[in-house]
Amino acid sequence: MLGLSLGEKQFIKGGIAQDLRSDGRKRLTYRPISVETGIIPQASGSARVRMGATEVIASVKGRGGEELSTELSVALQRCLLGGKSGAGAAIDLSSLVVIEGKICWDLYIDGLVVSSDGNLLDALGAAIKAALSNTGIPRANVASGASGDGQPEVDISDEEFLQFDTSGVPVIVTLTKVGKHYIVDATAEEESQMSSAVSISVNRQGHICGLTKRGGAGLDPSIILDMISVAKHVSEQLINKLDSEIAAAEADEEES
Amino acid sequence: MEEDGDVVVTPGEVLGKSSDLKAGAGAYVSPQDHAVYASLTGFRRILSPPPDAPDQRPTVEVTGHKAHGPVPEPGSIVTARVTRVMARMASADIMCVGTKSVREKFSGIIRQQDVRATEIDKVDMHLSFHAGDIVRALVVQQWFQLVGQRCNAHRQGKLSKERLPRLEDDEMK
Amino acid sequence: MGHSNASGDLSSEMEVDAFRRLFPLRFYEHHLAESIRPDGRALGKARDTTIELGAVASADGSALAKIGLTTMLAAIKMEVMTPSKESPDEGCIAIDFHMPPICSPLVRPGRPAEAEPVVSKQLADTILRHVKHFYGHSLLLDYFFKVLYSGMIDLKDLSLVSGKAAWMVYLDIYCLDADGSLFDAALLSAIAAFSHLQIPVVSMNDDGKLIVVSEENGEKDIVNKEKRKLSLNRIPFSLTCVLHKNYILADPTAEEETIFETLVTVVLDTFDQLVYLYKPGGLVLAFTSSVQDCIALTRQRLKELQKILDESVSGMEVD
Amino acid sequence: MAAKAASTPTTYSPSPTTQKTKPSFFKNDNVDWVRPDGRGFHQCRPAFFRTGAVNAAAGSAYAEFGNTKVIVSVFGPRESKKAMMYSDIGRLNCNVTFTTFATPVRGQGSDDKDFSSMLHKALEGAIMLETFPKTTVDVFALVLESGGSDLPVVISCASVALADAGIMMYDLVTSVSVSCLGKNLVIDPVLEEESYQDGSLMLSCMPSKYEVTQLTITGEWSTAKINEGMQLCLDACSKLAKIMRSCLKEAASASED
Amino acid sequence: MEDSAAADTADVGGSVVEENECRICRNPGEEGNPLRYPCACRGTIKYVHQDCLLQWLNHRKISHCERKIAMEIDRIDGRTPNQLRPLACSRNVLNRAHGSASWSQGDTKVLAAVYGPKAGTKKHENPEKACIEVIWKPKTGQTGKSEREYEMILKRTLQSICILTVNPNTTTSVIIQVVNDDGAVSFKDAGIPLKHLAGSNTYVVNDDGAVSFKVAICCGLAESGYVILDPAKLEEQKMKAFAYLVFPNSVLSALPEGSPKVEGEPMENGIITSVTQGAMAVDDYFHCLERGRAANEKMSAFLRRSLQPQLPG
Repeated sequence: MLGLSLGEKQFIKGGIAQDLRSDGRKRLTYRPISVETGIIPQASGSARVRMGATEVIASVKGRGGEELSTELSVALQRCLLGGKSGAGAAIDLSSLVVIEGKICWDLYIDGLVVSSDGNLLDALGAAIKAALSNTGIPRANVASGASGDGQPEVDISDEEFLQFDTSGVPVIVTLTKVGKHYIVDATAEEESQMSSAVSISVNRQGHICGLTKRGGAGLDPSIILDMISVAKHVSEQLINKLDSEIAAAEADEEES
Repeated sequence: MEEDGDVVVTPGEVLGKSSDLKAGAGAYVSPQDHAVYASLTGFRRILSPPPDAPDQRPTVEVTGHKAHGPVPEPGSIVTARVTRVMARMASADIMCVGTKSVREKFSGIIRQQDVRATEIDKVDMHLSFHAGDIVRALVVQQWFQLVGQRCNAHRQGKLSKERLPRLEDDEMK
Repeated sequence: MGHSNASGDLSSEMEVDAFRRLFPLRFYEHHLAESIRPDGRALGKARDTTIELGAVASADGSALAKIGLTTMLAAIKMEVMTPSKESPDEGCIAIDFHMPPICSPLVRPGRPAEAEPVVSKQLADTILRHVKHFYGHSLLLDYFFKVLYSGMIDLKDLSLVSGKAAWMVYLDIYCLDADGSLFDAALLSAIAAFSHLQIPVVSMNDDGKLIVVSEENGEKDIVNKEKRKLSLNRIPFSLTCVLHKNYILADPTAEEETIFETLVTVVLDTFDQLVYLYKPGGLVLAFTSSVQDCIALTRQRLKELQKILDESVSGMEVD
Repeated sequence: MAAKAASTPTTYSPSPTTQKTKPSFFKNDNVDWVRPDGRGFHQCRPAFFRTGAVNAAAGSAYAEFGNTKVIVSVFGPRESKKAMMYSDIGRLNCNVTFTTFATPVRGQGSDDKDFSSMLHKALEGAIMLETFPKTTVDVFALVLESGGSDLPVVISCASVALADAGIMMYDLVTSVSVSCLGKNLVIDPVLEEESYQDGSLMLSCMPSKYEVTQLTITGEWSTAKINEGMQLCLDACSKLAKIMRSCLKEAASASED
Repeated sequence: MEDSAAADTADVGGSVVEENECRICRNPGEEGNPLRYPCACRGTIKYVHQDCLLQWLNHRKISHCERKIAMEIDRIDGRTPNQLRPLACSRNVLNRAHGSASWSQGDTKVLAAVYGPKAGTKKHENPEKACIEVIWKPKTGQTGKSEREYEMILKRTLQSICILTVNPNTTTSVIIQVVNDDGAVSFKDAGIPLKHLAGSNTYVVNDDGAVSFKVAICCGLAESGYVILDPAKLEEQKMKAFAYLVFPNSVLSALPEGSPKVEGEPMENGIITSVTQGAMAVDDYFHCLERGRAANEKMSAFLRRSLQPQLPG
């Protein structure tokens, strides 16, 4: 918890009401985002995302750890995995199938918070998107004669990798409501003054892939709908920004 | 005093407009739409204001059919059982608030300086209290302490007079 | 005595429930002297008891038992296991007693109640009634053991395919409201759940696994056509009493259990065998006469409970 | 002598496991399929509430929606056991557990931890925490039987239990979920529908203040769908609130007599 | 399990004695159908064929031998049914504990340690009474449900025999370690050294004799309805039921009337703790009680002897 004086609290709230936040941003402006990919050589894919002072790392690999609190993981799952039948999921799960009904890849996505200055969910979402773009899964060739009951033999190639199509991976936009207004990319200070926050994950088509609300205060249904449309608008810019950052990071990685 | 006792309301039900009614116990005014809502389940009662009051709006109250157990707060007279006595304070379990018994015990502390009004630094806690004593006390403060005790009970009046019998007297063989 | 006078004075000025809270023993002794308990019961009388069978639709057998306010929900789920080599014709019964945080202010999430493992063990002892593993003896002794001292349920009834498959019976009992005499209510709900139990009809599929089939479909390979109900012999019923001075209070509430520390639990079965006599310490010594009194009260109670159980079972059959 | 229990062998449930592929009628949007319990798409299961289910608690309620059965107990306001920061407001503590027999296959209750925090989020906005400073109100729920839409039922039931306990609230909290199956939205889904759903939307609201306290969406939704889903939920919530209020009123009048 | 093998041979050896005949069919034992003696009956009606007996039992629809009077029957270790195994007790076996003892009865051995009284922790605090906490460690493996049950029973038992009001707001921990389990471990053996320990721990128990030490007895009820005391493990397996009983130590009173009486029964007849396992007839239980009380005297005497040198004057 941050120890803020009454004056500081007033300052934050007042700034937001006047569309001039304490770090000079407007309500719907993100902090500068930087992306690095391929930072963990052992993982199939990894990325580091910085958003202001918030820094997170995401990695995609075969085994999982438990660095994130359950609540964050659940929120991420909700935003990325889609419905029970798989509709609306971030990645096309059928691309993970090696043999229909028999073998498939299990992807473990780990998120690690390095330093936290608010808006963790958005940063993690971005990091995961970057990490997935960076992920190559080895091509698996099914050895012949694998019919019948026995476990089919699978040959895993060391050289050939399949890249994911990450264009469908949504970004997460969290709108934090402070006073009567809501802001994107809140800092920890601003988050301490929130009455409620809505995290919305939006894909490139502008479809909502998940939504979760934090904070206790009730919201009028019309405000939520309004927030959804704002999130859609903001997400377009964010996706473009992220894509260019990711592309730049990938290029950097290949160069080095 | 006027009563329309038979109307039962539940939390969130609108009782009237804040321009016509004042919110009493079990009711609140919503800042958004200036309506008076009920916050408890119970009977709606409308009390007319005393004739000389400046605010002539009647007060609406919801008297709970089933209130939660009493909670000690500053100003409450409580009956407590002393659990342990230390040099500078004694801890006690609050058993009753006023004449009502609490559902689950609350713990409190009696500080040395609060035992009597005069010569407060000469109070010997061990002479004043024994574990198991039942004392009557006034809650002076609700505050957070490291040990997690949450209110501070103050013993009123003179020690010897107010001292109630130890409970284990009738249990000992 | 000056002291008692002082508290006598105090009692006149405080509300009854405050007095009850501060001087519980004195409060109760006032009542006991007049042979009545604060809830209006006679000393040897148990609280109203009800049984509702089939409370849980997703279970194979279930029952809700209430003794006064103490409420227990028992449900049985049947699963299939491979029997052990030593007893290829026997199934298994696992009994678990749970006190979820909803049942009492004393239970908090993540901190299981002290009584949980103890009552689980007691229930397993009374229901399964196996003393120790029985091996290295002649068939004759086995026979004796079976006729006389076997538990309420013959584990052999749980066999499906000898050496291959048998029923694993999971009996879970949840305390929904704790107000004393937990063991009595838990045992009653367990017994009632067993009398409600309908064993599902199973047949062997191609993988050698047993799956539930519906009887009407006329499937040919039904493994357990006959064994749809467990035969319950020697049903145990219990009564807990509290001893205080010369008083015996049957079926104590939670308040009574905390005030009087001496508890005696007696379990008798329908053949008047003593299945369990449990007196864990306490201030009062139990002499032969009081033990006999407790057993006599339990005999009476057994008749009551048996009637309640029979009524609820026949009520089910009418439906 | 505990050998039997200790060496519990591995067991399996003989009940047929739910098929992985969903029945075709769910997928086919043109066919008029019928819901497993014969309800209309926008029709809720009959709801039943009863207060005072657990006497040991300060307040409690039992709710039954079809096969979904839950009990919620409320304790307190009572002393906070946890050392906490200086604060003028009370603490709300929620916990949801499942019985081992709640689900068709034993011991497969959903993630309790997630449910507990979701219940907390849904309720905290409705409770006047400032009315019981420095104390804790515990809301404990036990899902006796899981028959679909468990969390919404737990949330609604919890708010009835809170009202029964006399905890001050701005409004009751009612909660309803819809499942997206193909093109259709079905309200108050049962377990079977939940297992085939393409997306779900759960909304908790304070019906008479018309404020949303909690909203979660999974799966892919267009804005229009979200609009439709939220409206369905809000309408159902206000109907549900009527049932909850009448239950509370009945109990209050009965206690007066 | 060498013992079990030995027992089996003894059993078989007994059943092929010459010239014996089945008391039902009057035929001698033969290969594959030997004579057995399942109950305590002796003499010419001692032996019976298994098949005959089963038939007879089925016919009569009863399960007892009609002469169920327990006649003297030798136990595996040669004891009479009423005989306890040799007792041994030593005190202060552990240096760091405030009181400790080991107690053995035959091959069953337990070690007990007492720590405290120490300032009560928040959880176990009672303003008026001392708290007792019991930790039961099985010989091997982890603490399970049975151990939890033993802990609870032992705790309650100890609470009833220690003077708790002497040291309010304190906790005394008792740790029991089972060293070797040869039957009747539960409470019986653990209980005695404990009480005994409590005796050596002058904080907990006053020396003035106001506290009577308790004596714990285990009775096994064999399948044919006779009672044996203090069963060893091998015997435990054959028992249909057990009763674990705890009595107050018999009081040596200076008063001429002898020990104080309560409800016409001497004090030491009162049960402090009773736990049973397995089914038995109600009469059998009272039978156990009698035997237990008889054994109580012996145990009390032993305890007193072993405590005497420690208690000053």
